[in-house]
Amino acid sequence: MKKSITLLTTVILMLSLLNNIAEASSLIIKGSTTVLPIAQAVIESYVALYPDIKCSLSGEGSGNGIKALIDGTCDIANSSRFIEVEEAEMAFKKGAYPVPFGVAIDAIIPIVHPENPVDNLTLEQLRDIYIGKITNWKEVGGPDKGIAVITRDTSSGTFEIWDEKVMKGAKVTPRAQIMASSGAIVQAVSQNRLAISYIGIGYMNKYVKGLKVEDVEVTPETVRTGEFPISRYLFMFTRGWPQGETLRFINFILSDEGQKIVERTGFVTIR
Amino acid sequence: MALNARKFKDRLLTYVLWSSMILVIIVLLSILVFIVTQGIGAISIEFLTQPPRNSMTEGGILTPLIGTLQLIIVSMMFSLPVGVCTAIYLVEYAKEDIYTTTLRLAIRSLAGIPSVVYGLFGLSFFCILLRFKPSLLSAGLTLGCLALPLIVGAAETALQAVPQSLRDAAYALGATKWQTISKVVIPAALPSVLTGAILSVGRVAGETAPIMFTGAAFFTPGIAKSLFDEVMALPFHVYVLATAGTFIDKTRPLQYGAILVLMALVLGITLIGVIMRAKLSRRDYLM
Amino acid sequence: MVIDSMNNVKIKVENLSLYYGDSPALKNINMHIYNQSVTALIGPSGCGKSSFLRCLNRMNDFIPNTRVEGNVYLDGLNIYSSNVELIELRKKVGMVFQRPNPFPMSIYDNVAFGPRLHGIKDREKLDEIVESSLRSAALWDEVKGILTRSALSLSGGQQQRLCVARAIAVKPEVLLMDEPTSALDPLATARIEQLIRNLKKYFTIVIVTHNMQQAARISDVTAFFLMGELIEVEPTEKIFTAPEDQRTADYITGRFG
Amino acid sequence: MKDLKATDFIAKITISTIAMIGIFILIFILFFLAKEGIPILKSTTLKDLLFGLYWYPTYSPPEFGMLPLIAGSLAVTLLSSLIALPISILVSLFLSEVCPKTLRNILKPTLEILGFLPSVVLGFLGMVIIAPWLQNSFDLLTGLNLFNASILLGLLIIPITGSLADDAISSVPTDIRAAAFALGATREETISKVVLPAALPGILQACLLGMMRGVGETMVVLMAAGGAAIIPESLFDPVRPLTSTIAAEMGETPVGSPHYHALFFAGLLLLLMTLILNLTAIWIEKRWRWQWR
Repeated sequence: MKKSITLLTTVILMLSLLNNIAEASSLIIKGSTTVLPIAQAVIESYVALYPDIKCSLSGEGSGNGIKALIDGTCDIANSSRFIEVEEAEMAFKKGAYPVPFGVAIDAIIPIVHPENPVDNLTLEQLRDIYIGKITNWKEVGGPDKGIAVITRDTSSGTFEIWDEKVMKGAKVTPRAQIMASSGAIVQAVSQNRLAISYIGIGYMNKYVKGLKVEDVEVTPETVRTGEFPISRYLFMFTRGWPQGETLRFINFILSDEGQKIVERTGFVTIR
Repeated sequence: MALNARKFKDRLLTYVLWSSMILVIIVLLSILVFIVTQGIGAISIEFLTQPPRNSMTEGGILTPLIGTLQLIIVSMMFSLPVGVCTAIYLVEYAKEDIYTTTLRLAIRSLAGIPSVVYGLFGLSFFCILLRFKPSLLSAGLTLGCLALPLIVGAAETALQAVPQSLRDAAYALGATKWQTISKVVIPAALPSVLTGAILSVGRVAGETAPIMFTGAAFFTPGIAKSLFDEVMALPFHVYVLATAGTFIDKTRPLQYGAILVLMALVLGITLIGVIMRAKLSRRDYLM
Repeated sequence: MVIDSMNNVKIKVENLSLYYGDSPALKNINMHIYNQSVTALIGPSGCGKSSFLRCLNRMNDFIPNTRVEGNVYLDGLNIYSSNVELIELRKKVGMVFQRPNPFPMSIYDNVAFGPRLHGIKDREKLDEIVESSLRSAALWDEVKGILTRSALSLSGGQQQRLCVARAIAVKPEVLLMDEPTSALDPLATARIEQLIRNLKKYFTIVIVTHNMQQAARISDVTAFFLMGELIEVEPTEKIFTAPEDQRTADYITGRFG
Repeated sequence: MKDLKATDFIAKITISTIAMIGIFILIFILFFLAKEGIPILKSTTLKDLLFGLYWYPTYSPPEFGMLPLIAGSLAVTLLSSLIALPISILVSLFLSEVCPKTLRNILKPTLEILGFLPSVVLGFLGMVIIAPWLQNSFDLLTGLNLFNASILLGLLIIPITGSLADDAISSVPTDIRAAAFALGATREETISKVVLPAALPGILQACLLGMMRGVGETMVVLMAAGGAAIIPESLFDPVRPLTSTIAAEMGETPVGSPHYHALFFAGLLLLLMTLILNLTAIWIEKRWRWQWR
């Protein structure tokens, strides 16, 4: 028994040592869960390029990320929204000047089950479905069946943009099912013929059907031109103008190579 | 008389009891079989020795697996000594006073606290107040608190099983109390204590809720190198794969593989504990 | 007491063998047990006397891997034949165990348990049975005011008498007692022994005891078991004064056991 | 000699001090939940908090009505108990009364080991297997609902309660069963009239501990209960118990915000619920468990 514990400890210590040969410079990235997949994919390629760098990435929401940036506990804050005035003021007070870098554009697409005949909804219809005024698919041109409304938890960045562009402050019906992540939403909608929900463009796949909004189909162009109404920029904020490791990372994500990764993760590139 | 009715009820109950057990076993075993059959295809050397890659659609589970082992070690470093000392206190030193009663009650209450509440406690105490941040240390200590009552319980039972005659014999030879405890009682109880510890490792390895906000990371590119790094953990990784996966068809095999490894880890550890316990109870190691 | 009359036989045991797995616990026992008498089974521990007792109401049926060969006739009916109803058999053959084992319920419910099982629901009738059983067990005067109290609150000796009352409440014909006084103090033992002497007027009693004085005091017939064999069965006076087998003599005089 | 005495004394002090950590952890948990939970009362009243029907923690102005969450927790616990506790008791009766010894030596440890099944695994099964099946066979709006989560929770509870209840039933002395059999009772009568009543306090305790697990379980309800903050009106309504609310929202809630405090308050409620169940179980043990000699 003792032996096996000792053995285990040794193995783990050795594994740790392997990774610890060179004391690496570090990069701490925090913030929006929406930006997580982008950041994660970019970090992977980045670390492959510069193996001596030590990166940590976590997602606790845009607000927490910016707060951490202001407190100086991270180098880059991912955010799915622009910094708010109060946050900026607080940052100035602490002598930190948050610098925004738009790294990608996120578009939120209403989705339904692929077998659902409905193709297009207006912003008003979406809103009525989500406040619980429309509860049957036949009211929007579908079958005579109830609508299973699925929403993201209210603290998510995805919800923020939905709230801002679709709900316009109206409250989502409490009967809506709240999912903690976009992956969960894709799975729920792909399994439920009656469901409607919304996800970031990065999560679109063949298991769900994206709807046109106000007759505009979501494409990188309609998103970049702003024709598609439910979209937003995704930012990385740095504390002051980036330097050293942070600068190198920001340059990497904004480079063609970085933007290719953005595209691969399913978001819309900034150019 | 109603003899036939009585016999009928008797037979009926027997059937009901048999079928309830069979039902439970079938359901639980079919879960196991389902996961093994779904997950076995994903298991390979690469799967166990590669970190997740490409937004977790490729690669393996090395990072979360190591992370879970690190969490187990940190939690045991805390809960094993504290738990065993508490048990020694309760069995060897405690007088039946209000303090002991309170301590017992506290341990019993800790055992019933929901794991997510441990998570809240860990967040506010370790991460924020002690400034450990969400990290291996915070998450490990939180799990350690969760494991503490389990270890105290196991160690207490183990120490109580050491016959009084052994202690008396040591005292009769002129040993002090501490000598008796450290040289006689603890060695005699050690196998059972370790068994209890192994079972609590099984519990710790499978927990997700306590570490969600105390140190489990969605993704880290490498293994945690210091106590203050965030770690990936296998159960949380399973949760992430299940709910945050962008490409279902690509993550699903990895998902089943990760679940299989998690289950094999947890149930394997538990199985070892149960087998050890069975062996101990059969052998009169104390007499 | 006429014990040599053949038509007074209550239980006839014929070529009875009992196996636990492959090892025999009882070897080819032949014995008569007489009506309204006390038969004591003695012998060193592990000799098979308790196993034998449990064969008489088929309690061994519950122990897995046991096998019984031979026959036991109760009133001429083989209790091991397939058409014998276990429940009916147990009603006729009651049992008192080594340690007092009252059910964790009230004194009244303990005694009424058996009658209720066998279909008596009428409250007055139950009251009557409970009272008469407790009287027969010499416990009534001590508990008549506290019938609703938990049986576990009684003293050990009282509990054992309660178990006797519980056994006789179903009006059995035979009463098996498996070392009923081994867990009791001398005073309580004396009371149980007195009780047994009184009860034999109504029941056929078979008692296992490790205490030879007790066998001598209360039994009419004594059977000596050794290593699964019945060595000798004789009227008690004879076995204690002039045993036929040397091993019996050795045991009784305390050379072993 | 003096050295030995000193060592002895130091050991005693050290061990006594370390032993206090257990109490401290409990006090700390209570203290920190209260410290972080109570400040929510600055933002809303206790009445609105406990009986408010709407949980909109991130709107402005936010609403912190926890009644749907509390109802969700209670509904899931009760339904899963309804499913699992009878089965658990039957299973424990099987193990202690009917099961052949050799089979029992396999089944009892198996049951215990299955009690360690990570709940995140069960939650996953609820998402990918039970949910689509429920939805298709009952033509529901969603398969992620109260019923789904309750089945899974039931699967978690059965090994726990089953094994604990078996301990309670097995501790009823065999000679009591023998006495009942000797009076001519059938096995069913022995079980229902003697064994069950005698083991009742222990069984009740096992049930309470199983329910406690149900109240506090997080991952299963997070993944399979649907997560709509409504008071369920049917078996197939989605629910959002306290545990899953905390787990889903805490990660993205700014530290120190009213929402943060509200989630700690939810934790406090959970803690109180489980403490009550636990203390009841302890009380039953102290007060009602038969002292078999």
